[in-house]
Amino acid sequence: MKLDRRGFIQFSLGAGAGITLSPLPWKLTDDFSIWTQNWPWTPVPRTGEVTHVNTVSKHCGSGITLRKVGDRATKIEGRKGYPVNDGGISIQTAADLQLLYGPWRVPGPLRRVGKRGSGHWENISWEKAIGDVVQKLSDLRRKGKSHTVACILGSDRGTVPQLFSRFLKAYGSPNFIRTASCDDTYELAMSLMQGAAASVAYDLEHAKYILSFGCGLIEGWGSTVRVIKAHSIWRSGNLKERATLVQIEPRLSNTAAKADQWYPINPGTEGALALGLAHVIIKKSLYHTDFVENHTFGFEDWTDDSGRRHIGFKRLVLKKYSPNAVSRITGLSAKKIVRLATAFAKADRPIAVWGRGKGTTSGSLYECMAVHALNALVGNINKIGGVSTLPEVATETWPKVDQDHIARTGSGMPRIDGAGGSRYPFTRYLPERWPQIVNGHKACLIEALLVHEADPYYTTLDSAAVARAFDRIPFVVSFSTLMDETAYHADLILPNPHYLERWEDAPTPTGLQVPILGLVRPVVSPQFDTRHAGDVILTIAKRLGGVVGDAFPWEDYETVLKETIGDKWDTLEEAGYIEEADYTPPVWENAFATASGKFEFYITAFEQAGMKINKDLQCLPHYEPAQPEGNPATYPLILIPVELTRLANGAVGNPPFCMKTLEETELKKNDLFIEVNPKTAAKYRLSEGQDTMLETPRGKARVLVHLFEGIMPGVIAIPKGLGHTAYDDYLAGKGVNTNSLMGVTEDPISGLSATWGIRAKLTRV
Amino acid sequence: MDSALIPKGVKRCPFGLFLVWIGILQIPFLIGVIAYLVCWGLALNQTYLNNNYPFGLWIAADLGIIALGGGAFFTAFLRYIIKIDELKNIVNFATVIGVMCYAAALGILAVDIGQPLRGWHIFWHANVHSMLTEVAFCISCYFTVLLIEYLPLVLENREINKFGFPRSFAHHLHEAMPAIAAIGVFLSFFHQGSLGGVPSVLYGRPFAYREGFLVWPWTFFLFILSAMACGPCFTILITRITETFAKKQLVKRNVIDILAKISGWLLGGYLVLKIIDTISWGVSLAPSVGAPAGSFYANQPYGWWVLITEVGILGIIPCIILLSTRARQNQPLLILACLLNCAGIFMNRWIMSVQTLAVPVMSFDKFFSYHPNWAEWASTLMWVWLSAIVISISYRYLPIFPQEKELNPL
Amino acid sequence: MKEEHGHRPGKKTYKYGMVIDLDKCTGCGACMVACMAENNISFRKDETNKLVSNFWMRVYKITNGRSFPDTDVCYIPRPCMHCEGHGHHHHTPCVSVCPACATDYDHETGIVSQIYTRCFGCRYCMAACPYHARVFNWWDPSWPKGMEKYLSPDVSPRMRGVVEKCTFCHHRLQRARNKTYSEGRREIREDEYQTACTQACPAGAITFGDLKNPEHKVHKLVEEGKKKKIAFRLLEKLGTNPKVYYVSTKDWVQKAADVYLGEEGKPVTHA
Amino acid sequence: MSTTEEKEKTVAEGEQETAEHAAAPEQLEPVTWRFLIPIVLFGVGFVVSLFIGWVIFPKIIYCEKHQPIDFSHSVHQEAVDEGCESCHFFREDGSFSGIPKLENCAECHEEAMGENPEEAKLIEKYVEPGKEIPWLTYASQPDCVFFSHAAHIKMAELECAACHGRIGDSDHTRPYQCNILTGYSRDIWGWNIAGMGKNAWDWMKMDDSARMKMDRPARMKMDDCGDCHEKRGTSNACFVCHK
Repeated sequence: MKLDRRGFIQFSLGAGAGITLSPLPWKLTDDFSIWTQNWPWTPVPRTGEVTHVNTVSKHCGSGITLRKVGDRATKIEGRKGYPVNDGGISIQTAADLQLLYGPWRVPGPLRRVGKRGSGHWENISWEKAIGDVVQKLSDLRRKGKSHTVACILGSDRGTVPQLFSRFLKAYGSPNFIRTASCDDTYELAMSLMQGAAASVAYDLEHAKYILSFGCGLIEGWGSTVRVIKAHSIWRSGNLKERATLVQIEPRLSNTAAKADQWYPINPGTEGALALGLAHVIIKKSLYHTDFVENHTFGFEDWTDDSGRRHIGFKRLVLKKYSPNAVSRITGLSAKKIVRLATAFAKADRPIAVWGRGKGTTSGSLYECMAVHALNALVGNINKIGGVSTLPEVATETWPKVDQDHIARTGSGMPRIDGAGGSRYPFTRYLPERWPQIVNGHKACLIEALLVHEADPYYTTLDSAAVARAFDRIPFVVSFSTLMDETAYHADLILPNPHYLERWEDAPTPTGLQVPILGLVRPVVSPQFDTRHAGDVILTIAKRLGGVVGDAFPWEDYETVLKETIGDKWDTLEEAGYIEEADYTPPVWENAFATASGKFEFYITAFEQAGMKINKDLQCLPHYEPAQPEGNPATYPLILIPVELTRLANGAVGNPPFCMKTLEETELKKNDLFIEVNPKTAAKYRLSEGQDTMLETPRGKARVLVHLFEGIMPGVIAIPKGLGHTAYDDYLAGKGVNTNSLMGVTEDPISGLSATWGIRAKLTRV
Repeated sequence: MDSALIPKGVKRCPFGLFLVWIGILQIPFLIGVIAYLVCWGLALNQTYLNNNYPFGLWIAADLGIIALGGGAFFTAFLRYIIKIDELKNIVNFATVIGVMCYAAALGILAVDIGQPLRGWHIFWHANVHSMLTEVAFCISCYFTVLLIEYLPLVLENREINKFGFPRSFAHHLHEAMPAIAAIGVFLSFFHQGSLGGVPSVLYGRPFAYREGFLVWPWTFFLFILSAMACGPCFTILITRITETFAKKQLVKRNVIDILAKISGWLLGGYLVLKIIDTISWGVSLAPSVGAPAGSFYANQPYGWWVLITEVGILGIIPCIILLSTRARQNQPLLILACLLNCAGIFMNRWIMSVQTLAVPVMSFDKFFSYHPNWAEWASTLMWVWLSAIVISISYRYLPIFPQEKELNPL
Repeated sequence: MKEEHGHRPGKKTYKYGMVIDLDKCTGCGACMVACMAENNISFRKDETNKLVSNFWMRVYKITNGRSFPDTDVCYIPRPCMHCEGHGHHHHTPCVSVCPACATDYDHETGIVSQIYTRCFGCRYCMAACPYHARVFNWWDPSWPKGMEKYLSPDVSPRMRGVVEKCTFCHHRLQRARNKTYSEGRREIREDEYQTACTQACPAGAITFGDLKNPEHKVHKLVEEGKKKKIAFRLLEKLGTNPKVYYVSTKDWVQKAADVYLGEEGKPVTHA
Repeated sequence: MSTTEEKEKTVAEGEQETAEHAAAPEQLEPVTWRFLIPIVLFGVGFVVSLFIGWVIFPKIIYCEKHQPIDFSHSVHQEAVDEGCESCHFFREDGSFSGIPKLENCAECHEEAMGENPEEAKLIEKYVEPGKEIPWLTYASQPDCVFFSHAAHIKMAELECAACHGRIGDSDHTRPYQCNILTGYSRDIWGWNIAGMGKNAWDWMKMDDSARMKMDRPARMKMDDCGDCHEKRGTSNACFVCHK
């Protein structure tokens, strides 16, 4: 026995010695070490050949360079030398690959099964999907209800939107709707005051004194990168050379923070301030005499052919908008108003810019005109560092549509949003108005709705009304690339490829003074079973046949694009863009296509359009207090929706990376923060991070309080872009959609939404 | 039924009762085990640690425990090197306590690091400039030393001692003990100091940063001293607790008194230096980085009270008690002093690790408060329960208290 | 200590650094996203707790602490400072403390590295860094289905339980080296090595290059900024000796750079 | 216990033991072989474990795979004129293409050029269906490693064979061995299971020409890179080889 024990010990000693002298323990240790350093569940990205391809971002019209490894896109970078952004990139575009590869893509044609909005879909073939649409549309057309078909798009510029509007024309419906933006008002203002049929363009790069009426220049007004680059120009050179940025806004936004002077004024009184400044400028006769005397109409009082006296802009302003009067409205001291006006008028290359926030809301026409009048006073129209109309690179025009009877009658019918009618003859689209009208009628006004590159279900004011309106539309088709709210509540989704997977033209970005045509081209192989919206429209038209089919002589979208660009195509395809750098806006002599042939302070077009004008006032830029909805007694505070640079609030949801960059004072778990001035907070016994119920006449929501000295007492700010219900829980269910708290305040003259805020109350919960 | 294992001539509670007692200790212990598994399995997001507080309860506890465990090396030092013979009556127990403290320290580190399986990189790819490396090496070495010191006690168990080999081995170990103790003492002096260095080399953290002597910041020496000051108190404390549970006296009061007295003197010395250190920091170092000392105590819960409590209530008061013979003789007061002293050390270690990180350094840094969550508490306290179990078993089966027979004749 | 590595006489060395113009920075956040996209940085459904979320480049929003309407806000982008650690013991704060040599200061480039497979997550380096430039992987990084497709092979994805930080896009330096070497050059041109954030910044507020090279923009900007007294570094007084400079004409911002109590004894605060 | 006791014990045990071995009559000179027992036992244990450690263990820790196609480098070497770089070329950006893609092969092998069955396999299994060949990369490093061929070939002007051995002259693809624990190619650890020997540290001392004679590649662990960098006075900062 004992021997065995000893024997065993001796044996194991030997074994031990042997093992130690063998590689086993040492190698195992090493392998174990390696094993603990590379866990199998940590992804190892595949390597491959690196290539760079150029295209254009659909978000901000910036040129981008895609870095590819093999067939995978691994990074989006700003394209060096591209006229809009020269290497810079906007935060949303930088994160776009997350949308390209993300689980929020619509994988292929989907047909709704079960209740609408229940999120139950069946995959169907493109054949079937398009079949459904054609079926529906041909039925309607046969029944003579073609005018009950509507399209909602994010833009009306470029070939694809043009295909949609052409389709409606040939099919027989007037209802092409563009989602809201400051362009709505600007196009109107420009056409009325300058007789131009385009939106505005600002030569920000050369401006030296920028007076911004609530423009979120830094937040992403117009083309994000381009404006930020302009800002850097203002900040370059020695302190004397630097340009001055003045921000007028009740809240310390990014733009206000970057501004040299920030003048917080009562929200919604921008128009009054503009006129107040005009008063000072005129009174001190600091205005550009040459321009005002020779190239404007309605500055001085005048008599019309019938001998009736009309008051001019000068008298109106001098009479009604003295610094003291304006000071009472805006809350800005008369002294400051005078100082500001003088600085602005005396500055070399001053410019007054308008368009609240990122310019995603329309706003009051008179306010816009009042601000534009300032530009006229300093005579910077069509000048370097001044204002001009948005120029486009000329492209081939398409053959005229020859409509048949149905088409003619159909497109002759009144629009469902009431735009262009007797009441609002100059307004082209009323994107915020159609839901009320649809809800207001017993009859079903929209039988079929096609939505492309827009998310009206999410972005339209007064979400409750919008939801109801959608419920009353029997057939909703979405062309969305991503599963956004509208797609989620559609009956059929015909997914468009992501812009990195498709061809398209990118016209001059909003607000740019140089004509630029960018080329969006497929740089990634299609990730899903998608089809280009342009091709889908062509197919639908052809399948409908008749005049509708004849209106589309091209066999596919690429042909449309090539033929539209025409002989410029080769240059465009080769360079990726066309820039007419030497373009200069027309000189004053032939700049204005108004009745008077001049810049009109007094709008003559109204009477010509047969609008009932009982007072001169209606034809002149003036201030009409737009009281926010709600009773001050029950709703003591004023809620203003604000737009954040890092939070996309348009048709495309915020990608995860951008969500990650939100401050901890903007979002906490699933609750958003509203900004409240400590004084206001003290009044309502609210503390930082307080759980609060925010209530407006239109709705209520649970929010958290963030005490911020940068917001005017009595005013509270809520960020736009949250409260998504579709997409994915990287975005959905976080915060509230401001549109669910807001109503529509109609601008009396344009019918557009002039909503800038709403009354609200806060109660602790 | 386990009477055969129980040392000759001493009385122990019935085996059943003993089992119940161990059983009770098992419950919190197992909760701790669960906490460990959770942290290892689901990663450290299961704690309240974050990027502002990379160190939390765990590191603070580590520093504290090692200081308390200092009793082992210091008693050994007095017993074997200074040759204070009475201390042989408590040195065994001090060793047992030391073993558990160091086991806990290592065990806690094992859950604190993000990739425990790579923990050995600290030895394999050691960076000699890092205080942590120094600590890791010394702790693990000293832990082995403690085990060696503990081993003879185990071998002296009645049953084991029957075998020839263990007996002789234990015998030889006893002879070697002074040498071993010497090594242990050397190691301890070092790592107790290095622990002081851990926060104080962080010159990005002006609250903890200290200049010093050669490569060692002043806190290096403060930590050694404080460990020597509180170690004995902790030994006394545990001894008295054991006595309470054992319902009998195990160590003669004079032995305890010696420890208490020494501890008192050291604590006094420590406090003097600590106060000098704090003042010099307050008048020179803090202002030199542009921040008045006050700004470091501007955020609750880390206000001035922290400093007052640490130095005053938990420092000076126990010091006075321990130094005055009459107060020291008064048992309740002695216990109180020991309690305060140990608490003081723990607080000091928490301040040096956690408050150091709590104090915002960049002017626009937000202050965030930190408190440990259940997983951190459970996993840390687990070692208390485990220690209780080990001590109970050791006390029951091993001849730890030489004076027990004499004090409690059967 | 790895610090001494590459510290060889007679070898051309660089000192890469950054100048960030806070007058130009608009706080748009493009740098943060560009950085995340470039460096395979993970993200989770809820990223609102900034204490556990993973930023290499973080833009701080700070206010001057004055009340309405005198409030002012400034944005401070904060990459890793790649401290030279002058003054005290000539050690980069975080490098000297790492017990496993998982991070080092490359004397040839001035870049502080971080080796994820060596790091075992003791977080001592995070405690050492006063800029919060180092972040810990509290979770195992994971990407929604399909999204691994955009991961770049140039940056190794991290695992749970390790520390990571801005590397000045070191892989871009490697890329540049590849190019120069294959063209038989040794010198890397200024434009060949630029970080992702520098490239992305729409404001052109970030300038990157070799601080030692008088030809490089960064060098000029620093000189000029020092002359005008508008250039500064964060926590200058600690002697960490960062290689990221800031430029601002705003007085309160310059003050905020150091441990300082602002107007009315109120500290400038994180808005 | 004293040592004398020990001896007595041993003897006692010895006797007892022989008693059990009843078949032994010559009890007179018992000591002659008994002292061998411990040595023998020790030896047995020693040998057995050596065998396990050196022979069996390597078989277990590495599994063997074969390349999809038995490729002959030597044949191709003759066919091309730019040596290795004809197929393993540098891209414009200085990055290294590594193992050729199918398209490279297809350039010549659109149709069969000879009767070789392997070529036939290539064409009908990969070229025709246009399926990439799943080559097993002998020298692939962990993801945390950054290796620049440009730096080593273009700048340091090392021969391919300096690290890859004479693979260029091989007529057949050798079996690929994969570590079951780490999943890495055996070439990383080196073919000497002890991680030593000719292919490991020796190769550092060899001049390039000698190194090129090696039929098997050199060991490719971090230390090897480190040594070579040290030797050539190249930086050994972490980020030189890590990403």
